[in-house]
Formats: sequence, structure tokens, C-alpha cells
Amino acid sequence: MSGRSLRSRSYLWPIFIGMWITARHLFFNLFHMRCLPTIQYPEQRRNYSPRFRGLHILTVKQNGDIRCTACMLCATACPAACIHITADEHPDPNVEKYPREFNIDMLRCVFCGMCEEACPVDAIRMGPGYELAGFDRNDFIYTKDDLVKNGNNTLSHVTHH
Amino acid sequence: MKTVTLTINGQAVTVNEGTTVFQAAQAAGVFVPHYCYHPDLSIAGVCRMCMVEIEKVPRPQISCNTVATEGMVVRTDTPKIKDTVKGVLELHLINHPLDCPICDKAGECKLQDFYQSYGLYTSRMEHEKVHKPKVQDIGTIVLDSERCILCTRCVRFTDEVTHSNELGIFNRGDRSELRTYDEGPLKNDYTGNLADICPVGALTAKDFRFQQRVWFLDKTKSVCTMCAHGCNTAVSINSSTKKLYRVEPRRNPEVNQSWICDTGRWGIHSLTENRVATPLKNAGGFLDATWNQAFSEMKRAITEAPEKTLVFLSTAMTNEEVVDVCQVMFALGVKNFSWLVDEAVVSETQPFDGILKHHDLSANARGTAEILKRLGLTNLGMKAGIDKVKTQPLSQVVAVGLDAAQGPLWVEVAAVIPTTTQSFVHATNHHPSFEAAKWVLPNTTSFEKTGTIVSALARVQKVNRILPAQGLARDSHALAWGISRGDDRSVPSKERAKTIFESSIQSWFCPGEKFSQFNEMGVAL
Amino acid sequence: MKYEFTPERMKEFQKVKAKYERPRSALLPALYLAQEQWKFLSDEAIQYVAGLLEMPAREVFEAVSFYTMFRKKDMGKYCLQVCNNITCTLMGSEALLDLLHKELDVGLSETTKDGMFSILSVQCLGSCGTAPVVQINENYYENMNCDRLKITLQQLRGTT
Amino acid sequence: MKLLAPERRIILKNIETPNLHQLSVYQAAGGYQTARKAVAMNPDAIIEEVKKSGIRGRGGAGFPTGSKWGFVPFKTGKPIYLLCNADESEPGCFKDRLLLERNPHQLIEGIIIASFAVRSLKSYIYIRGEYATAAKVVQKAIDEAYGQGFLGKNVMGSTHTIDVVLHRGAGAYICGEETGLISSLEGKKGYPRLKPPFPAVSGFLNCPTVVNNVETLSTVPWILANGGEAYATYGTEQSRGTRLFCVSGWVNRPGVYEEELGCTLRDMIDGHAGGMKEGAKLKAVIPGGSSTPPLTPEEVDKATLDFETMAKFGTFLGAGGIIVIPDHFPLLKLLERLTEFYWDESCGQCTPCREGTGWLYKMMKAIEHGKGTAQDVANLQKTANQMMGVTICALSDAAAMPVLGFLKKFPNEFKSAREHT
Repeated sequence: MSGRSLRSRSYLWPIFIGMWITARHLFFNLFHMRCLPTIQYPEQRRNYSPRFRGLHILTVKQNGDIRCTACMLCATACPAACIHITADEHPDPNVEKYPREFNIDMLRCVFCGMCEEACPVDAIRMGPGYELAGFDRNDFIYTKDDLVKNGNNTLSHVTHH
Repeated sequence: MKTVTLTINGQAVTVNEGTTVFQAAQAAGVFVPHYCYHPDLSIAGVCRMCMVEIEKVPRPQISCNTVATEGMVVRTDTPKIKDTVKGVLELHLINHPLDCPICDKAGECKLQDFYQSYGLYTSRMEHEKVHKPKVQDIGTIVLDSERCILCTRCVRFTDEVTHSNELGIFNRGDRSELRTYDEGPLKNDYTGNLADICPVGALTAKDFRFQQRVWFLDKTKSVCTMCAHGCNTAVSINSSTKKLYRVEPRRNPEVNQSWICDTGRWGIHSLTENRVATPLKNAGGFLDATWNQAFSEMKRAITEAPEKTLVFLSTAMTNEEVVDVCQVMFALGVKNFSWLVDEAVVSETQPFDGILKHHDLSANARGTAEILKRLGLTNLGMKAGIDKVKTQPLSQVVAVGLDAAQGPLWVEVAAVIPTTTQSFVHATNHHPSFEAAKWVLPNTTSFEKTGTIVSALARVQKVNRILPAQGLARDSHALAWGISRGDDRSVPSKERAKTIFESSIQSWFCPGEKFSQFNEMGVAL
Repeated sequence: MKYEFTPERMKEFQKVKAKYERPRSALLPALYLAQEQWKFLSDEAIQYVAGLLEMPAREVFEAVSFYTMFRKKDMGKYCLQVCNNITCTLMGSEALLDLLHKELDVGLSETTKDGMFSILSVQCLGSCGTAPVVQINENYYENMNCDRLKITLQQLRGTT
Repeated sequence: MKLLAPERRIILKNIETPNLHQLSVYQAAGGYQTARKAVAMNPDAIIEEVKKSGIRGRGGAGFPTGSKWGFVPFKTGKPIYLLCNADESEPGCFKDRLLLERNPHQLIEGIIIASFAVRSLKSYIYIRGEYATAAKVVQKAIDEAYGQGFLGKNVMGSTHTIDVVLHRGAGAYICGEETGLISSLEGKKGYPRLKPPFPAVSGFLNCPTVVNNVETLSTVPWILANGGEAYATYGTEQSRGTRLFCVSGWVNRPGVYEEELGCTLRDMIDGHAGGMKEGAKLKAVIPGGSSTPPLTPEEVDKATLDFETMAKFGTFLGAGGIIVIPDHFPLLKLLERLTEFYWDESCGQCTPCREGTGWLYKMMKAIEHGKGTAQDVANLQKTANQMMGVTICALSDAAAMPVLGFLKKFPNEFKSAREHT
């Protein structure tokens, strides 16, 4: 048992030193709550930069119509091939084409933002949302309505010229 | 035929007298941008894109109408030409609607393609574009006259190919508008070709509208088997979802120029519904069975009474399949073969409408007849075969390789089935007339097999597999192999087809052709 | 109503048609005759002419929409065609147009409610020496000015 | 002030004679003698005579008529057609109308001689739809000529047949273009045709066809009567003979004047047309009809009316329509009218012209209404250049050249638009 002093071998002393450091932090923080870095999530939230790439959003026109024209450029640009769109004839002949289904498989999405850049009509954006928990794999298939609903409650209504 | 030699971009080219500079450039592998030129239509010379510079001629000339003469020096890549083409392209685009996101032609649109190679300018057009009627339903095609660049290909098509004079350009100047003269639907059988030859998205097929983006599709060369003409096709599928989206014509000046009829193009959809998915045993009602049971049953039935068995050979089978089936059946002692064809029309070699369509819906009637002759087997012919089953009790019928494209021929076969003790029908789709059959076995369609067929024009052409077999469908190779072995050990159909091709078909029909690199244009018999 | 030429017009048509190597060359004269009989060229009239000339109906529809002097819809009894080209504009044809709009209170290529007048703005009528010019139906009214135009309108109204 | 003396006039020699449109009056003035002489001559001699006269087409292209007749392949066995282009629709030109309404027989005599020369048995007069009165007069003259046996079978006692048919157009400037006229005459839209094949080889119904202007054909009788050399004494070395000039715009006596080629533009305006109206200052002159670039006042003083000098000033003699623009008339308004004309009259067959004319008009309308920007003016220049030399017929060039001409020679007219960014 050479090389280790009696004090370190006596086991109680290192315990005391450790507890002492912990107590010091505890009592210091107890009385200096303000300068603590931790925040009380979910009541408090960290604000991310506007360029944060979170949960996708399908933007809408002023008349509430979905802006996406199902041109498939996002599906083409997506490296994870997780965007599946089926296009259909829009009831209004001036609009012609719209997505009947617009599914994003969040389990596959790598949140790279290529879809946002590919979109010619700014129909898909990556919003600030990052709470993506779910109980079942199917919860992660976000449908068109989810993505549009996502847009309404996250974005203050962005005015489009 | 006298030839002339000219130099294009410094490269000497020799062509027959009378060919245009454009065709000479094409022969020399020099690409010249064009919209209104089409190899199978007359020269319009209105899009003005195919400008080339010719020595000793002051102004750039359109190459599609300028006949090549001896010693002509042509340049297609001078800065002057690039500027001229860029200028003309810009004028094509100033009133063109920004429809790319919703336009089906995106990805194969010539405006996009030529903009990438000749345009790349920032648009200077700040004024209101000219507006024309947008989505118009003209039958099988959707017309958007705002996208139309008035290249008149479609007008020439309905004048020169279908002679139906339906499409025209009305009004004058930039108010010129393409539409049918009575704004009614198109009334010819070749409307699908309009969507192909339209270089932009003005004419798009309703069947393909918004279905898939073209860059997700993979094309495979094949041949249409919906009638005896054997038009060359290119079939597009989405290789990840294995879904078939489009059948397009493939240019073959000997057979179908650049056209296919609407039945061959859109008729395939009717074939994909109610396919026979699994082998079915008829015990008071059809029950799913396995190929193993089917094969052992067939082997047992045929070996028991080969002289009582009649084999119906569908004329939708490839040459290799016919040889395979006949050899196996002959080995089991069967003598009676008859092809399944409408004998009244099988002798017609020319299309009845003067363009492409044939009354004879069989894909490989000539091949089947030729093979039976070569194998020394008598072809009873359909009527005689059926009578033989009715009168002399040929108690067993094996109908091999039936394809829904054959259409109504089954009804006559079905009439015979109830009188037989044992009947096996190997078909692609269900048909009410099969109720009485003992066994119904799933067959592959022509998209799911590879092999050669002989068209009514006596031309040997190759059908290529595009999709995997649907459900448990097996082609006739697998059927023949299964019957000879009596069990279901799987057999590589492609290798079997290759060996049979090399052993017999090659020497009989097309010496010198290799199975894998078969001549895309087909070979005369 | 059955679309057919009156017997004399049919005789006239046959006489004209005989002058040409191919019947379809008589397209313009035939359309003039049809426009003379029915005042404008309805779809049925065009189909009838196409049948007469044994040519595809599409090409006749195309020609009718191509040439400016064929009317596809009913116009006024008098078509006031004001030249809008260089010399006539220099010599004041715009004032004439403004006068007509004020006087008849209809816009360009529209017809007055009583069906009497239509105002058309047309290209050079080949009368620049005597500009500005107004063509009413088939006659030229040259060296026109606002006063003479008013008088002409009265005269035309007077003659109904 | 060297003006052509009335007695030396060729085409308008007896235009003042009343009722000249009637056959009897025309014959009294010596009409149809030359035709009678011609049908007895050798056709090639007539062509030779026309070649010697050096006359060039009066319709606007200015192609030597003699050689045009010479191109016709006579031995193809196919019928040869002579078409008289009376579709005069060029803004600023109204000379053919004068000839058609006042002296139709001179034209018919010219057609008889020309048909005989080019071995044509059938000729058509394609008259513009709007010239209704002129059409009636010409039709009556044709009927009179048939009555006298000057037309139809065994013309004037010869074994030659010449039929003349009057064909009325229906309002399309493009049918003034040779092949546009031919398409219209075949019962189609007036779409010009790809050249080659040129009409001389394969024109009307794919047979050899010669298309000549009314004025050109009306000159032929005089040339044959007095010989080519006599005609060549008029005019200059490269522009032989006399021609009709239509002076219009802000002048005291607008009208049609026959003048020797090579006379100065000043003489034409001040002499024949009586100078500027109300003493207004000259701003610009369009020398040859709407598709010819303009001349600045300085150029007007130096310019002489012949093919070569006009080319020196970057413009053309064209169809002889001289439009005099006074100082108070804004050129932007003129250009707006001009571009609207070509936008309205483009047949729409070739893309550069169909879309280009529309765009030029939109830009000019914006500039004229004061909403034009410097970008518009730059675009105007670039688009006009893009439209030059890239289409089947010359309408695209005719639309672009005046715009380029005004931009080059009158830049300050566009100054207000240029500052407006």
C-alpha cells in the first residue's frame, strides 16, 4: 500500500472534502439564484437565433390557403428523402396544383434546411420548435395539417406582399 | 444517291444530297437548339432557334430549312450565334408564365433546358405579360395556351399524321392562341403524342397530370404488346416505389416513327387492376393454392393423358417462352397445340387506320406460328382446337401465357372449359369466363418479362423487363420449368430465356444479334 | 335558322369560285359574301363556308380570326373606323376619337345601345394625304375634323 | 428647285384627264397600243427592254424588275403566275390607291405586257380589303378589258391567253409581303413562307410566281413604248426612272407627286408639297414609309431621293411615303403609334417578331405616358437589335429599324425617360 498517505487511505477525509465542495456550491447558489445559468424549462425558454432550424412549418397565403404548390423541389433536395408529397388538382383553377398530402418523416429528417432553400415560393420553413417527443413512430409522420397548424401557433402571421 | 461534304464547327460531314444543315449537324453529333423541328413532321421554321452561321452568307440562317451544299462551312458556336440564340430564347420567354412549380413538363421542358445552356440572363421584362386562357380540358389532354410557344408541332401533327385538323392557331400577333377550333375535345386516337411532341407544358396528358416529377422516373426501352404493330416504347417507372407512371413512344423510323396510339399508351392502366395474384384452385370456389401444388397437379394430369391434352399458346408470349413451353409439353407427349389468335385478322400486316393500329391484338402471332413450324409441331389453329375439344373428348386444356391485352379472345376459350375434365388457365387478369376452370395461375404482363417478339411487320424486337412480377405471378418459362419438374424450385427466367434465345431463336430469326445487346430498332425477320 | 346562301348569292359565289384553280382560294370572297348576308360570321356561317369550299373548318376559323375586316360578333349599323396611325394622329385623329366616345358614350369596339354605331380604332387606311380619315362601313370620309364628324353623325342618324 | 416638268411625267402623264378610268377615255389617250405591240413581240425582248430601263421594284424592296422576271424558269411545264401586289398598307403610302382609282387601265395594260413577257396565263390583282371603291373601279375596268378582247383567250388577236382576277384582301398588312400575299391567295392565313424556295421558283400553288407592285406594272407600258434607254435617262446611275412620292404630314399640299429619282428631299417638300404648314419648324422626316428610319433636319437638307443616298443616311427609299414631322409633334407619341402598328400587324408566326413587337409597344407606351425608366430605354435598344435579321419576313426588321433610328438620331426625345429611374 505504498505511495498513498494515511489520510487518503483513511477514506473519511476525501468524503469530507467532496461534501465540502458540494455544500459550498449549494449554499452559494442558494443565495445567488440570479446568476445561475440554468433556466426553469418549460416555464422559461432559451431563445434561439432566428436561423435555428427546428420543426418545419408550411406557410399560408393571406387567404389561409396553403402556399405550397407541390412542385416537389423540397422532396428532391432532401438528402434524407423524408418528404413525401402527393399533388392534386386544386378546386380553384387559378391555383391549379396543391399538395393533397405533405408528410415529413421527422425520424429521418436531419434538419439540414435544404428543403427551405429549395422552395421557390417560401412555402416551407424550419421554425423554432424543437420539442419533438412522441410515443409512437407514427407520431413522427407530420402531415400537412400538423405542419400548417405548426405555422399558425408559432409564427405571428408573417405578412406576404 | 449523291452525297455532299460540308464542315460543321471544323468537322467534315458527308450527307446525302438534299439533307438540311440541321440534320447534317445531328449526324455529326453537333446539337443545335430547336423547338419547331421534329424529325417526323414538316419543316415550320418558326421558332428561329436553330440559327447557324454559314460562310459567305451575311446573316445567320436557320439550319432546319437550309439545304446542305458541297463545301459549305457552318459554325454553330460563334459568339454571334450564341448571342442570337440567347436573344431569340429571351423573346420566347418574355410572355411565358412562371408556372414551373405546377407544370408537369418541368424537368424535361426545352425552355428550361435551353435557358440553362443558352440563356442564363437576368430577365429584363418588367411589364405585364400577355395573358391567354389557362387550364382547358380538351379530352385526354390539358391545354394551357399561355405556356404555348406557338411552335405549331401539334398543329402539324393533327394535319399530317392524324389528318384530323383539330388544332389551330387563332387570332394574330402575340394574341395568337392555340386551341381546337370548336373548343371541343380532341377526337383522334393519337392525342397522347401531342403531350410528347409539345416542347413545353402547353399540352400535358391528363393521365400523367401531377402524378410524378420526371426526374424521379427511370426509363427502360421496350416494345408495346397491345397489338401486332410492335411500336417501340420507353416505359417510365419510379424505381423506389416500383410504380409504373408512363409509356412513351421511342423513335423507330421503320416501325412507328415517333408515335404510339392512345390504347397502347394509357390502356396499360386497365391491365393493372384485378390481376391474378396467387395460383387458384377451383374447388367449388377459388381457393388460394401454392405453385408447388399447381405444378405437381399439372405434371400428374398431363403425364396421365398427354394425347388428351390441348395446349393453347397465347400469342402474347415471347418467342423464348413459346419454345420453352412447346419443348416441355412435347417431352411430356402432348401433340395438340393451337395458338390463341383471331384468325380473321391475323394475316393483316398493315395498320387499318393507316397509322399504327391493328385489328390483330396479338403481340407475337408470327413468332408463335414460325416456332411451331420450326419445332415440327402442327398448329391446329384456334377454331380447330376448340372443335377438337368439343367433339373428340380432348379432356384437358392448358391455356398458357394469356395477357389481358389480348382482350376478348378468352371468351371463346372459356366456352370450352366446362366440357373438360382438367383445365389450367395461366393468365394475367381475372376474367368472368374463367369460373369453370380448375386452376387459374397468375401470369406476368409484358412489363415483367424479357424476350423477343415478332410483330406483324415481320420485325424481331425485344421486350425488356421493367417491373418485378406482381404478386406470385410467373412467366411461361417458370411455368414450363415447373411442369417439367413437377415442383416449385425457382428458376431464373432471364437465364432460361437467354439460353433458349442463343440455342434456337438467334439462328432462326436474327443471326448475329446478342440477347443482352439486342438491336434497339429491331431486326427484320 | 338554316345557314345557306340566297340563290343569287350562291350564283355569285359559284361565278367567283370558278375563277380560281382551287376552291379554297375563294375563301376571302366567300367570307365577304357570308358577312354580307348575315352581317357577321357566326360559327354556323363559318362551318357552312368551310363546307362550300371543301376545306377543314379549322382553317376557316383561323382565317376569320386572322383578318381584321371579318366580324365575329354583331356590330352597329355604321362602323366608325378611325385611323390611329402616324399621320392621322399628327393631324388630330385622337380628337375625333374623343369626340365619338363623348358623343356616343361607348368605348372602343363597342356598339351603342341602339345598335346604330360602333367605334373602332383601325390601322393605316392608305389615305395619309387627306388625314385624318374615318372609314364608315366601306366609304372613306377624308380630311375629317370634329365639326364635320358631328354633321356626318347627324346625317347618318337622320337616314334611319 | 429642279422639279419634273408635267409633260415629262411617265406614270401620271394624263392623270388629270377626267374619267380616265373608263376604257374609251384611256384608249383615246393612246392606251393599249403598246400592249397590242407587245403581244406581237418576242417575250424575251420585252424582258430585255425592262432590264435596260434599270427600273427597280416600287413596292419597297427595290429589286430590279428585269432580273426578277429573268429568274422565272420558263421550261418547268408548270403554269406561271403574275401577281399584282395592290395591298398597299405601309403607313404614309397612298400612291397605289391613286393609280387604282384613277388609271386602272394603265395597270391592266402593264399586266398584259408583263404576263406576256413572263409567259403567265393567269394573273391576280391582290387589292387591300379597305380599298372598296378602288376595287369596284378596277373590277369594272377588268370587265371592260374582257369586253374588248384585251383579256381572256386570244388576247388582242394573238394566240396568248391572259386572265386577270381581282382578289380582295381582308385587312392584313402582312399580306403586302410577297409570300404572305401568296398564302392569303391560297385561302390561308397571310403567313409568309420560308425562303428558299423563292416565289420565282415555287410560289402560288408551288408554281413559278412573279409578284410586282402596282406602280412598277403601271410603268411597264411607257417603258415598252419609249424603250428602256429613254426611261434610263431619268433618275441617277443606280436609281433609274421616276417614281411616285406620297408626301404627307405637316405640309401645305400633301399628295402624290411623280418625281425623278435623285431629286432633293428639300425640293420635294418645299417644291411639290408647298413647304411646311403654318411655317412650322421641321423636326424629322420619315422618307420611305413607316418602316424606314427617320432623317434629322440637317440630313433632310443634304438627302436626295434615290436608293444609294438613302442607304448612306442609314435609311431606305421604301415605298415612297414621305412623312413630314413638325416641331410640336412629340416623337415619343409617333413611336408609340408606330410600335402599336407593328404589334397589331405582326402575323405572329415567328417568335422574335410576335413577342418582340408586343414588348416594344409596351415599353414605348410606358415611355410615352411618362412612366418609362432608363431600363426601358436600354431594353428598347437591346430588344430592337434582337429582332433584326432573325425572322422569315422583314416585318420584324421593319418594326425594329425605326425604333433604332429614332433612338440614334433623336436621343434627347428620350431624355425625360432616362432620368426617371
